[in-house]
Amino acid sequence: MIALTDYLTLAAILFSLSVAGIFLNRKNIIIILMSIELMLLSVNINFIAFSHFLGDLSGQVFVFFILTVAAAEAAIGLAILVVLFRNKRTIDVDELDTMKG
Amino acid sequence: MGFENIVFYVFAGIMVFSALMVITVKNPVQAALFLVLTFFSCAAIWMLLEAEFLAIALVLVYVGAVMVLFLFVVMMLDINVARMRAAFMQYLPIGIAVLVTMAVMMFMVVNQIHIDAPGRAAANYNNTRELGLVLYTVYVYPFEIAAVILLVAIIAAIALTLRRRPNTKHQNPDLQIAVKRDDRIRMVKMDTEEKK
Amino acid sequence: MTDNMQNIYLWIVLAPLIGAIIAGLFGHKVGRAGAHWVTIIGVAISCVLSIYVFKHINIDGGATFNGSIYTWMVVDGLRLEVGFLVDQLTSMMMVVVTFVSLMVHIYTIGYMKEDPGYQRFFSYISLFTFSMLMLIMANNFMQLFFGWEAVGLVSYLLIGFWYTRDTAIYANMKAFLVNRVGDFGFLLGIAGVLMYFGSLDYATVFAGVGEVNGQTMEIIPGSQWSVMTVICISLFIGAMGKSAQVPLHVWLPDSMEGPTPISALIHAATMVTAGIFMVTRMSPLFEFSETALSFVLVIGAITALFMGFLGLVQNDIKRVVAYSTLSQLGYMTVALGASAYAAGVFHLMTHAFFKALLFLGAGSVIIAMHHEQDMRKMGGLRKYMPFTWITSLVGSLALIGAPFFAGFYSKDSIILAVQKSQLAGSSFAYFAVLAGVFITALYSFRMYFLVFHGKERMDEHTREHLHETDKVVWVPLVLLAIPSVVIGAIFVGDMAFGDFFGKAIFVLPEHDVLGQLSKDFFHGWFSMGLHAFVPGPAWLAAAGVGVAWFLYMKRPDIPEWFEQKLSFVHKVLVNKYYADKFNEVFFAAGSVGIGKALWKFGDEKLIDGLVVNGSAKAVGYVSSVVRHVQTGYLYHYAFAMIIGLIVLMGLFVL
Amino acid sequence: MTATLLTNLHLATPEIFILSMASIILVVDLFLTENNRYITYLLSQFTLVVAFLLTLNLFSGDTFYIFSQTFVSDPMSSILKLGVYFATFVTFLYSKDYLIQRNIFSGEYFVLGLFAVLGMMIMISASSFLTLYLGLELLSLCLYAMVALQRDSSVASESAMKYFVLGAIASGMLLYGMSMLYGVTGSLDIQIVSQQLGAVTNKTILAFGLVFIIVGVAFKLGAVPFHMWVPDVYQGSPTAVTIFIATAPKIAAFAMLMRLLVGGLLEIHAQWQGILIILAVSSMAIGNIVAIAQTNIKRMLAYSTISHIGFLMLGVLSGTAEGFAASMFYTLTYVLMSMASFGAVIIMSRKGFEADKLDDYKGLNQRSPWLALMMLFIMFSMAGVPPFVGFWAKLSVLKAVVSADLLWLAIVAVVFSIIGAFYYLRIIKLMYFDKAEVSEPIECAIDLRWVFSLNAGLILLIGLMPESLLALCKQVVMS
Repeated sequence: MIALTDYLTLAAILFSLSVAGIFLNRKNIIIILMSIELMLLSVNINFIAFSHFLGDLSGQVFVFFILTVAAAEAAIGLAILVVLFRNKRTIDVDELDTMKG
Repeated sequence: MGFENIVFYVFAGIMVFSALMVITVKNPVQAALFLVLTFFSCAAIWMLLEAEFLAIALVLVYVGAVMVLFLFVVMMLDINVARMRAAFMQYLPIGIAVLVTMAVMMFMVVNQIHIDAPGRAAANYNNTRELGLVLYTVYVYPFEIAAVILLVAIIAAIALTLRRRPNTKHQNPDLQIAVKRDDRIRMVKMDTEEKK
Repeated sequence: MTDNMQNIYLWIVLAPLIGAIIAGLFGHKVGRAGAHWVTIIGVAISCVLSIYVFKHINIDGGATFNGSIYTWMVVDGLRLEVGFLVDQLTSMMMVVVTFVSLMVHIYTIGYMKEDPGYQRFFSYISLFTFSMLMLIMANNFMQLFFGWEAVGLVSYLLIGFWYTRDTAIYANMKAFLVNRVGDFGFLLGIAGVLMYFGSLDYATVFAGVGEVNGQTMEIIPGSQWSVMTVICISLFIGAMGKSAQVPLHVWLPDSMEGPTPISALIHAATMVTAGIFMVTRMSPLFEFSETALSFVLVIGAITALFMGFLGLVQNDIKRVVAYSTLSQLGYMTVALGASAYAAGVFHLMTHAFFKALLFLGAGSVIIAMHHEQDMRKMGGLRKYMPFTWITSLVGSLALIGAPFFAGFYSKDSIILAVQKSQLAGSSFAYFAVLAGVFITALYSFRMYFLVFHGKERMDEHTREHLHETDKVVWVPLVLLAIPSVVIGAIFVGDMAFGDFFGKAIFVLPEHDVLGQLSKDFFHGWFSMGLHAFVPGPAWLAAAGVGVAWFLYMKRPDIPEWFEQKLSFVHKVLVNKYYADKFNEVFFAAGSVGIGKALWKFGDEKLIDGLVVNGSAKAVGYVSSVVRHVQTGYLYHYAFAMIIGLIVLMGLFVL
Repeated sequence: MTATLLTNLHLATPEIFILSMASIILVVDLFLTENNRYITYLLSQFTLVVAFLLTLNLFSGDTFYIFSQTFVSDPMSSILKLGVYFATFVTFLYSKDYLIQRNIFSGEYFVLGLFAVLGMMIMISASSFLTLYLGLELLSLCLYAMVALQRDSSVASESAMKYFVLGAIASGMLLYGMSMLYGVTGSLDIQIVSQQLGAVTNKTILAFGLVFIIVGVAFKLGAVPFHMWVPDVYQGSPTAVTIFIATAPKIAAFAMLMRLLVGGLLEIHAQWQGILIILAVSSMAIGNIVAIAQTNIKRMLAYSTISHIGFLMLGVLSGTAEGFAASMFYTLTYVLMSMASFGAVIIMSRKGFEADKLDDYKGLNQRSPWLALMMLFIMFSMAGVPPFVGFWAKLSVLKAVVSADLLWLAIVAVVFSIIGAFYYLRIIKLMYFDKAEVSEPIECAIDLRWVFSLNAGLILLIGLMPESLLALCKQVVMS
């Protein structure tokens, strides 16, 4: 039997991986967007695990909405990415530094 | 309960591995495909948790739509893959440090959470039905908000990316139908000319 | 009767305000003459009524007034209101403020004659008078603070009046910044009062002293601080800013960039004494903290002595007067520290008259010299400007404390009081004020001789046009000269040694140095004057005048020579001819040297450069470094968030 | 079922109205040509006015829960919503000419703005983690898109990208925290969560979830170290969008702070107080110090926002009703000041010219004494000089902190506000004492002139009589 802790640990590992991914990728914004998807996925695992072990459906409902929002978020994120690429001809994170200080 | 354990650890292993690949591979197309793999294995784990509807939705929505969108953008933007990898190794140690610190800290806390596993649901338990029942009653207000969010996503995506290029060639049926004879033919009256 | 008096108080305050509003908002409609008439009439009404109030309360022994006029709002049971407390102390201050202000108003007609901002200027000085009256007549801390800020604000407006001058703007910013430090302390003090006394009303606060005295607070965990000391020192820091005590004095000399009438009104007679007034008003608090009193005493003593040194080496006529103001403010502060509040306020009053006189005299000289302020280019003006000369002489004599002049009585009372004081630091203070007498005489008469006597060092063109200034300029000088002579003798018996202030000033019996003096020493103004001729401070003053005469009239080469050749000291020792003069010259020239050194290193480098400009620079530097954390790189931003998360988790979870 | 679901539906009429109108405007806008686009603008303003009246009409002293406890209508939500409408209304007014001059006067700006308003209303009225999250996302998505709305500007798209990525990370963290709290309390309903907290024995897990939740809130507020997006986004966005981001969403973020920490987690106040102290002190420090080195006024105002956020948190962290009221007062008045300061930037700008350099303000007094005077009001108020409203705001939070026995924190706050006064006063110095580099007078439409004067006048007026607003804040927080 798999304990709740196992699911939560899996989610924690996934969360850490996504955080590391955001930090490590200095060249490609798309990978950062994918890391964000991973982060949301880990949250979803948490919710579903809790929902199952608590015997309460509201966690699953929350996940349902997170999935919806994540899809919308991805759409807008990619739209901004396209606009950015049209303006700068690059999606290199290193070159997004016109504003600083 | 050996089978359940096997399922969990196999899919959890695939999931962690593919997530790791997502953040380390060179090619964004490969990253997207590994992300798909992550989602698939995640869906399998959700099945174990008796969240069948969400598992299916994850595959349909994410793998079917969101990842396709990602791939589409990756393909559309002409990105130099080789140049993308520079400086990765340089920051790897810090990245690993962050990863390990976060994971250890989070593990130390989540390890304290214990809830006894509930029994398996009856064979005729319908996850989709149960979810649907609350979704359209108790959660009708969030449901409406989610609809608005999707609408905003549509508006934003169109507002940001739609370009009307004046020099593109396309048909306009409206104008084609509305055309009149006089628009196309010009009657010219002229005197007859003598043939020389 | 009370209603009647309340109306009078209201009119005293409102008359200058109305004048200011008319001159300020409708300046171009009423014209230049209209502007000065309306403001002068306003201030004159205020002055006459003040004198009436003074007579009513101080001479006829009428009832003091303490009541609120208008309740602004009530927040959490805390009443914020506008109210007046008019007692002996207030009425005296009212007379000083309105009288000096009236003189300055009249004088301004002549001084600003050609300035395009004429109406604006009159509006500002009337506004200032209003704010100052609100400050001194306040019966609660909130109004005190508002008045405090308002006089400050007008003062910045006026320092920067000639805002086309770069130096004026710099001086303005400096005054502003330094005063913020003071205000910070002041606000903390008021906050402390509110916290521990639960009220901002003077009467309530003073009544609650018994309960709060002895309580302690924990500012830095682990150490207990006496509440009274913390509150008093915080309040005094406010006073240090406003009354330009070391090390917050740096703004005052620079503020001389403003027009001269302002220097007279704000930076000599009234605003800078607000700190002195405030501490006197708070005497029921300060009396219960000997630590705070010692702090006040030492700060005052340092200011009194060392600012005098700096006065010795200035060449700008206004800056000399400015440093002398600093030094005299130091005297007043010393008096406060020694619990001789009455003597401090007495000096405040006499000083207001003779210092305004000196400033206006300097202004008169400046007008005659076509806005030349360098004393090295003056000399022999006595012949051309008789009124200015005589009145300046009177002012200088009053300043150095020549017997029977106003300054003598007030300054001597302070010196005697400090001598009697038992507080920590009082022996240093006694030395400082005594030495200060000599220094004061030296720099005052240095200025006097350089300006009015000796060779005429100005250029031909200026000399041809030299003549006495207009009547509007010298009449106020004469009017100010009269009190500068007589006011000390008239009031010394009552104010310094009598029960003039009644309940307005509170002194614990064990601190009551003035009370002791009045029993042991004081037998009327005349005998006090005569007493001066037994060895004492008056001799020091005379010595100062003598040295000044010798150095700057008889042998102007000596100071220069001394500066050039340090071996001079050696020669003097060898040469018997100089032996008689040795003490005099050595001391005098030595103090010039000390002054110079202090000016160069102490004031300019250390305080001005390091503390004032330095802290600004330090913040600027930190700012320019910290901003680089914002690299512009997305991954650094994300990293900052992640690190923030990890740190918070580390601190609060594990 | 239906009966319980749809009772008291009228409490949500403002939300329903805004949603309907936003959709209608979206469609109407399709049929408008460039020349009569102002109809979109007028309709949007009309929507806000009607919503204002609707909310005002619903105002009562009682608290109602509808939509199965996911929506709450209480006095605080009404007041904050009124604040949101007002801020948005003024923002639209300021922005109209600016947008026209830059060819981004499109229907999308107003439609997205209205949807963002809807998102804020949902956050303000949220009584469940779910609605709070959805409202937050609705607001954020609209804002991301609005920042990038000027499609040909590379700084705008850059800042939109940064905003988006960081915002998504923050909401990921917020969600993680919510999942933890859900796990230990078994509910998403904030009320039930707060009742269950006492029964939770393992405080570590609570603190763990709490940290993640605070990160999410702190990001939305812009508190250090989750503030990095603020300067870049403020600078990079078109000023019409900056002014929007800088005003109404702050009210919503405050509501989020109140709903989560006060409404839900007051039981573990001792734990979040410590976290908020760290955030508040570092915000005041970084905000005030770094602002000094700025040369771009939008960026400077961004850092000033960060420092004000630090102040705002002081009231909440004191943990008393008095403190919450003080913070609410601070939020509302800060929004008023922020609105006016960016309004001034908009007024100064012209076609083809952005007045975003500090040097552009040199000698403003000679060019337009009126504008300079109003700006003087704003800067004094931001610096906390009496009698302007900023003084009362600072005073009331400081009072709350002192009465919570955190005297040292109050002293630290005062020190930083004195450092902060420097850069506000520098603007005044630039305006009054420096020579103008250009002498042309500033042209300004008459409606803009009136609104701006009114805005700056309010800063003075509320400063002169703050007690009614203070009392109102206290009253609504108590209930």
